[in-house]
Amino acid sequence: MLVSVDMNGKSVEVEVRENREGLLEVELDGKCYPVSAQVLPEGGVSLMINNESLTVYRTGDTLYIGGTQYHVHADDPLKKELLQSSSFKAGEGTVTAAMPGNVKKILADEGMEVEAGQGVVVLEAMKMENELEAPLAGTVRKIHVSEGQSVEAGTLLFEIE
Amino acid sequence: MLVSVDMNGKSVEVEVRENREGLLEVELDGKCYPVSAQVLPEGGVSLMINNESLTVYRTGDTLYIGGTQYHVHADDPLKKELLQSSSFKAGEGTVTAAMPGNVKKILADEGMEVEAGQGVVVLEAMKMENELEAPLAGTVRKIHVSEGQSVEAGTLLFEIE
Amino acid sequence: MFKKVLVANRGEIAVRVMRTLREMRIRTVAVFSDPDRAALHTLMADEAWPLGGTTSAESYLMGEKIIEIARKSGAEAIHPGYGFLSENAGFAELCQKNSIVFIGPPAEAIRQMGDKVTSREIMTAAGVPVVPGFDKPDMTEADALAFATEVGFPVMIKASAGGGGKGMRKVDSPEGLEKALRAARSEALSSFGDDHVYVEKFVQNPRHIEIQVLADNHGNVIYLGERDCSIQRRHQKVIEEAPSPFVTPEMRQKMGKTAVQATRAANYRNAGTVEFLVDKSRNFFFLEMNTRLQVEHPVTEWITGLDLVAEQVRIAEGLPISLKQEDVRLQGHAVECRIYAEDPENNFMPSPGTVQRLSTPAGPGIRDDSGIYQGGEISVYYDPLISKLTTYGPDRETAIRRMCRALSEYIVAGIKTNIAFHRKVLNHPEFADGSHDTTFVDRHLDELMNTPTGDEPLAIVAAAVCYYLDRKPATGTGQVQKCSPWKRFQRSSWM
Amino acid sequence: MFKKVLVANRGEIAVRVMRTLREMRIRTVAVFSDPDRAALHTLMADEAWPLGGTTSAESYLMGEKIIEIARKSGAEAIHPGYGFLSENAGFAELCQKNSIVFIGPPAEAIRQMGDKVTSREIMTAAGVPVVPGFDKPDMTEADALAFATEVGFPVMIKASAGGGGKGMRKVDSPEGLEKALRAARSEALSSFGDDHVYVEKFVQNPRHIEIQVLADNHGNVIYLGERDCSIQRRHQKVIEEAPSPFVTPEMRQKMGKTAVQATRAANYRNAGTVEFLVDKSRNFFFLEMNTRLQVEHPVTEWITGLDLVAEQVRIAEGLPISLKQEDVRLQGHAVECRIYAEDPENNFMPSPGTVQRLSTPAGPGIRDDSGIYQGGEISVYYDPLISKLTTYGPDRETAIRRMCRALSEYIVAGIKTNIAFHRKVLNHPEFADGSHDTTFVDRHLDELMNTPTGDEPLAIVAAAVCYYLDRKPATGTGQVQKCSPWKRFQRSSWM
Repeated sequence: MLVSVDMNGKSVEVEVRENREGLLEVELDGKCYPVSAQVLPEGGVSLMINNESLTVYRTGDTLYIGGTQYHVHADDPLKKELLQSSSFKAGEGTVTAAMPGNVKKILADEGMEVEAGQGVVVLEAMKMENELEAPLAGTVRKIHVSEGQSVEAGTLLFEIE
Repeated sequence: MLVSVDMNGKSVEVEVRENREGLLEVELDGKCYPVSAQVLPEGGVSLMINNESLTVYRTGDTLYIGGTQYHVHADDPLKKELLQSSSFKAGEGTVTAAMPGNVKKILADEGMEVEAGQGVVVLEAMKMENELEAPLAGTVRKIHVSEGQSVEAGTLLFEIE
Repeated sequence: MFKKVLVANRGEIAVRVMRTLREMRIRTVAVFSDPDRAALHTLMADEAWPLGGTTSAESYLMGEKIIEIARKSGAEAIHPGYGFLSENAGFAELCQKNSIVFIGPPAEAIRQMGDKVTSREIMTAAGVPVVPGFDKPDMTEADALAFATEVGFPVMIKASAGGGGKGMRKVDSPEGLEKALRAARSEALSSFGDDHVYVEKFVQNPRHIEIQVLADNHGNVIYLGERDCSIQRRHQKVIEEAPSPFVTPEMRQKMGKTAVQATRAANYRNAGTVEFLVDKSRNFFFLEMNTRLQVEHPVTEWITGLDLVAEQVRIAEGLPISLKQEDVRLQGHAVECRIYAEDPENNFMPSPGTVQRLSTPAGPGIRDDSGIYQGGEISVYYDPLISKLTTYGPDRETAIRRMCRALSEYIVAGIKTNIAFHRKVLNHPEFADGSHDTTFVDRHLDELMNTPTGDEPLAIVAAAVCYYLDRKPATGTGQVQKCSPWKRFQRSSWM
Repeated sequence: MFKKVLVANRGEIAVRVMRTLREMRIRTVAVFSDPDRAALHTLMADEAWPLGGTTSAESYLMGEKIIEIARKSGAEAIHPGYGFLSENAGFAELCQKNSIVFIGPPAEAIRQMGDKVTSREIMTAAGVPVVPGFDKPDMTEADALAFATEVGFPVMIKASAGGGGKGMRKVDSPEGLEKALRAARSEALSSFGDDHVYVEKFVQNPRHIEIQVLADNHGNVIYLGERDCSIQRRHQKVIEEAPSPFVTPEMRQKMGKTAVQATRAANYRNAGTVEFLVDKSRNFFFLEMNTRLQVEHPVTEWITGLDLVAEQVRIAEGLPISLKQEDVRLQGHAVECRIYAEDPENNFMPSPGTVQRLSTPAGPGIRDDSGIYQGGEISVYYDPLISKLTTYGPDRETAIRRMCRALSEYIVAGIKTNIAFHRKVLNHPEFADGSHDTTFVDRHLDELMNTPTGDEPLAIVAAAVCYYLDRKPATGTGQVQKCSPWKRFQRSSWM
């Protein structure tokens, strides 16, 4: 599984695999860490990276390691890319598909008022459902796709104004 | 609400009422305690009895008060009475109804093997359902009632041998 | 001997006072505001009486109401903790009028020491060194300028009724004087209802060193060594220690004797603290007298072996202090870190909320005086101090290393805290060699904020693994075990 | 200075040792069995290496495997804690063979002190008083009878290789001698593989008092006062204190000097304890020497201000003890309660399970050395000791009152503990006046079990209210508020 991790404003991609023995392999910056993980009570995880023992507690996006808080947001890189490329490519209110996929669901009607961040179209790509959100608050001017439709990368999906 | 509380082998009845101000009134041994109760996280309850502050933690039938454990079982006195009088009245394996009610459900068939404590008949009385259990392990010799049937106090319900 | 004592406070200090009262087999009475129905001090007390109200003014500052509760509950005495009514002379008088013992100094001593100008006068008369200053009821700009020219700039303008940095202005040159005077007066008026200000010489890069004193009704006054509180942020103490790495044995004795002089001059009783500013040449100047228990009193308790709250209660009961000056033995070294619910990365903004997880340090030489518990709420209405963590060791280095270890075990999740900030201060070479002064935090703020811990890559790996574990399908592999404790808890009949 | 040390233990003692190592900036290596993957010592260590196995024999007793992990991890030394391999001379030798420092005494000292007959001989030769006894390789019943008649009945028959009460029989009269000899021999053979037994005079109602010693490689041997461990149940210590209320200053010095003599006679290094039985006339007799850190070492740390684990590490590194005998200052009083996961009302049966809720005491003069955490498991495979709670005060009464206060704050839910049992012992007049001996628990067991606390009616009210709250329909009344924290936690993305 590819995971995108944001920390201190920087974003890195981390690959997490599980090998046959059930041990995790975590790849970061070209280095591979073998990790044995044990979920603990009350939001804890014990990680052993090689034999280093690392005990982590988490609430939301905050990790607690040895008395220090780290603000770390982990997410699906695909979803992030879709969202970012979608909302940044065309005009502020125009959302396009970042990669080929299938329109799973339409969550808003044309003419509807939406909040910024409100889901408008659900796109299925690489077996993952990604909710594409309104990049700004406004009215749904036009939805260019319909449920079940296949789309190519770059297809115009909807416009908010 | 009438609550039957068992402690150290003795059983007492406690009446818990909520007055109009939302304050509880607890009657025990003829004395009435006004109680303000506040549910705390992780199984705790803070009680103020008059102005005495009592902080209690509970897991199952164990209460923790000031570093001491108390084993206290609270239950519906009606259910208890039904159970006790049922199993003690007639022969060891004979269960009768302690008060008038309605047979809600039959949980075992005649000829079936049951464990001690296994539910056999569910009796509804005073708007409460009470599961009447087999007083000993054995075979269900006879069930004298059927579902939906109204019964008087003393009615023979079933026999285990 | 008191049978029942009311604690007119909340949070960690109410809890700390109640612990000693319980050890003395004295029944404890808590008072609580509406948001504090489930606060630790309410839960811990033998009795808890509702004050009503939400803000401090509506609850813990309601002197009359607290007196009424003391009478109703049959409490013979009131311990005010620190803050709230602890330095309110009117409240101390009200206690007396109602024949309730105020566990603290006489009202008159509170009043006199609470006024900066009066206390300066009393100390000067008693031969206690004060920062050179100038005060006149109708001080003009010309008066102030003449004084400033004499002692040299910079000077400080301070409100007579002041505290907490309000009505205070530093003036670096004659040009700024007029504007600073005006601003200080207006701030003093709006903060304290009194625009009286005075001028003082500004002590450059001072250390803040204070002497703990005890005085009883039998004429005994003793000092219990010093505390060094030079790690401050905006006049707010952050880390304290005892003894001070800056104080020599001769200086300790001299400061101690001066503090005893000051205490006698103030006609003081009970526990108090005489605060001094100390310049680089080890000259010390009276700053103010705090007429109550200090937040940082545990470091003195560590090195003396005494329980200062127990001493306060005994003195209030009319008993003599439990030891003589010659029996005071200072042994080892203690450090205190004040744990605040605040966000150092966001200008130290208070951070209220739910304590979702709490894991407190333990083991040798650790003491945690906390007012919170796991699952509890940190209210937006009161002080963000959630705990005083103190450590002890035979020497300063051991105490500091122990504190670093303790902080590494401390987890308070759900809110922001200054735990990591403390570790950075403790690991700073200037703190390690003890050469720091009260400007330390300001001078090193950037460095203290932005130093990576080195564990950042581990945090990234951990975040990725947590994300993976959240989403991976449940398979029965050996190394990755998911055992949800919530399921277990939910199965119990309780929830 | 060591850079990395392996701790060959688990539970509270592994955690306690690691805390000191961390303060010394030494990297910690844990070893863990399969059930201990999420144990506190595994989580706290810098490195954790799997031992595999479940029972002690399959895991923490696997000396060869532990040495292998020490080599692989690069640990320069091994701290054995207490129990497990700590008094295993073979393991100490194995460490030496592999050039790993064993943080403890030389193998030879362990071996000699581990054999009761050999240690008696060494002590007798060194002029250390021992309980009058008789030992001969082929001791007959007639030999034993002759000895018993000489010193007077009752006598004790003890296994030479013994420990933990195994192979031990008290004989009250000549009639019981033959049978007891036979039973002791057979038990000794099956327990230790050695049927060698000897006879000792039985000391009536003794106190158990022990002396802590330190010995380094530079010829320094010092004693750190005594500990009184007379509150025992079946030869298992339950409550310990320092100093002993029974020991006079002269006796302390005499016992201390005798312990130093014993330590020198055993060619001992590192921390050790010389145990004595003390009769009513204050005669003391060597019982045995424990060649390791004791469970009850924190009470000595409280009254001396020393960190005994740090001293152990320094001595193992070849450094001298950090202080001289004349610098040892005993100040105040400390008490330890061993918190066991056991059910006093069911014959003290161990009580494993999940710690559903944990609230540990805090505040002044409290130290909790625990090996558990909330949500964690207490395994059925290992010792039920979950924590050592110690308190300190200027005098015995304060330390005891503080302990009562601490116990009243201690909640371990989900398993049974002896917390309430401790409070009953502490409140017993015989313990309060310090006149108790090792027969205290047996003599008062009924009383200690069946005393009501007085809070029973409150418990009944509380149970009824809890039952009511569980079942009452959710209405929006003011006084009864239900706020489930579980809901809050479950909303977080984590679960």
